[in-house]
Amino acid sequence: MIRILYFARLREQLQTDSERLELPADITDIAALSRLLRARGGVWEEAFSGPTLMSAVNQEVANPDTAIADGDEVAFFPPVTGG
Amino acid sequence: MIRILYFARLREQLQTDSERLELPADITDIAALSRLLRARGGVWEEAFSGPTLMSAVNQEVANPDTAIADGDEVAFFPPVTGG
Amino acid sequence: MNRISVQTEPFDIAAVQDKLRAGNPAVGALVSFIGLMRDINEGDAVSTMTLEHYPGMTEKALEAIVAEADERWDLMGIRVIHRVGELKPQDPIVLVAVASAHRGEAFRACEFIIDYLKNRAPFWKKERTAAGERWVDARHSDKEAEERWSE
Amino acid sequence: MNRISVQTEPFDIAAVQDKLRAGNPAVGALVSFIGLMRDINEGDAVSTMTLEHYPGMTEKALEAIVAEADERWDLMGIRVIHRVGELKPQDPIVLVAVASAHRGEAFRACEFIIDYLKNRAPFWKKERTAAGERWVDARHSDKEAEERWSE
Repeated sequence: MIRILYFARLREQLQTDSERLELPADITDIAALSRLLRARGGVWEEAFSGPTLMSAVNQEVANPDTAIADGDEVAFFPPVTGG
Repeated sequence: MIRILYFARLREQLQTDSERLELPADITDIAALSRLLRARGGVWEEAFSGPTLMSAVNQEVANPDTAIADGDEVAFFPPVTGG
Repeated sequence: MNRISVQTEPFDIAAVQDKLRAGNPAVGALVSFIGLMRDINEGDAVSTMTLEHYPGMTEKALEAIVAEADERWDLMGIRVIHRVGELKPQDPIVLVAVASAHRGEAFRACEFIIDYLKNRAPFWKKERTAAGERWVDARHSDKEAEERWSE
Repeated sequence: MNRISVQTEPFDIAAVQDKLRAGNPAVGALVSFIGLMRDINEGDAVSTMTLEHYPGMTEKALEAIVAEADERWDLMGIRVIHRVGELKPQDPIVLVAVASAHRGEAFRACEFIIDYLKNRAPFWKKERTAAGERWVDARHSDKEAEERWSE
């Protein structure tokens, strides 16, 4: 089981701020998880097809190659705009 | 007649903060005035032989070529150390 | 003293600056950056702004940025405060203050921290205009500003 | 509002910063540099410092530096205050505060002003140590800092 968080514009687009997901055995990195979420179709396909989403694993900035494992906290969000 | 001001370490070295000087006809720039003052000998020769004095004419930073004329306010001082 | 804070309350700029130098006569330079909410963005009047963030990750990201600055330069104190929640034009959004013996290091570190914060700390701005609410887009210039530091 | 001041009295950093942004919601960035008296210089403990200047020229030099910064960058406010007379360790010596729409210009202008001030404004520091009084020598690094701006 992993926890996935969604923020800002993405949160509104998906109409959810978080979920728990049983991690399939073949999903071992951010790129694979993104493909899995995109395959849900509809707004998910839209949101995860763009090139600009950022991600984090256990609250550290991740990239498509970053590994994920059971128990992780994963987050997806648009480019940040603080400061 | 010009007015000459001396500041900081130079003022202490010369033991004067200012003087009025009838400008000789052949003294037309800072370099010539420096030579004239150096020629006084003693502490004047010491002070005006170093390469590091700065100067100003009418309160604007000058260089050896800067022209001087009757009525000007000329200043000599060590490199500045504010801020 | 905490070096980073994420808070809904306004912050006291003068108190932060005083604290960074108080009692340390080796501090010769204090550089501060204050980022303020503007009333115009992309040509439209903005009445209020809401700052969302990722609690937990935000603090980690700011700590990491501050730690990197502290490692790159010889500093005597760093303080970063970022507001979240609802803001109005003229409200300070972020304060980055850096103390050092000499000004060069304080300037470099202060600008490094705000450049990295803009690109790495999980904050998102949503602004309200006459036409409704909209999310602020990331600026390409911010990415370029960050990339200077790895040259 | 005066943009430059040379004064014996301490200055109110917070009041200056507030004034630079008050009533102008187009200001997005405020960068401040505060230079402070350190208690050690060239390895020796310094108990007090006296700042001499060239009245008249000092103000002209600061005005010229501020005018040049204002021309080079797109700014919304500049304030420079420099103390003269007797100072003690931890006393602020100089404040340079710059307001702008965006941070890059405020950072550049603030550092430009202090770099130029260090090399062009007629101030001289004399410090008192256990061994007596001595004039502070100009730093080669300050000259190099100024020269960066003409590249």
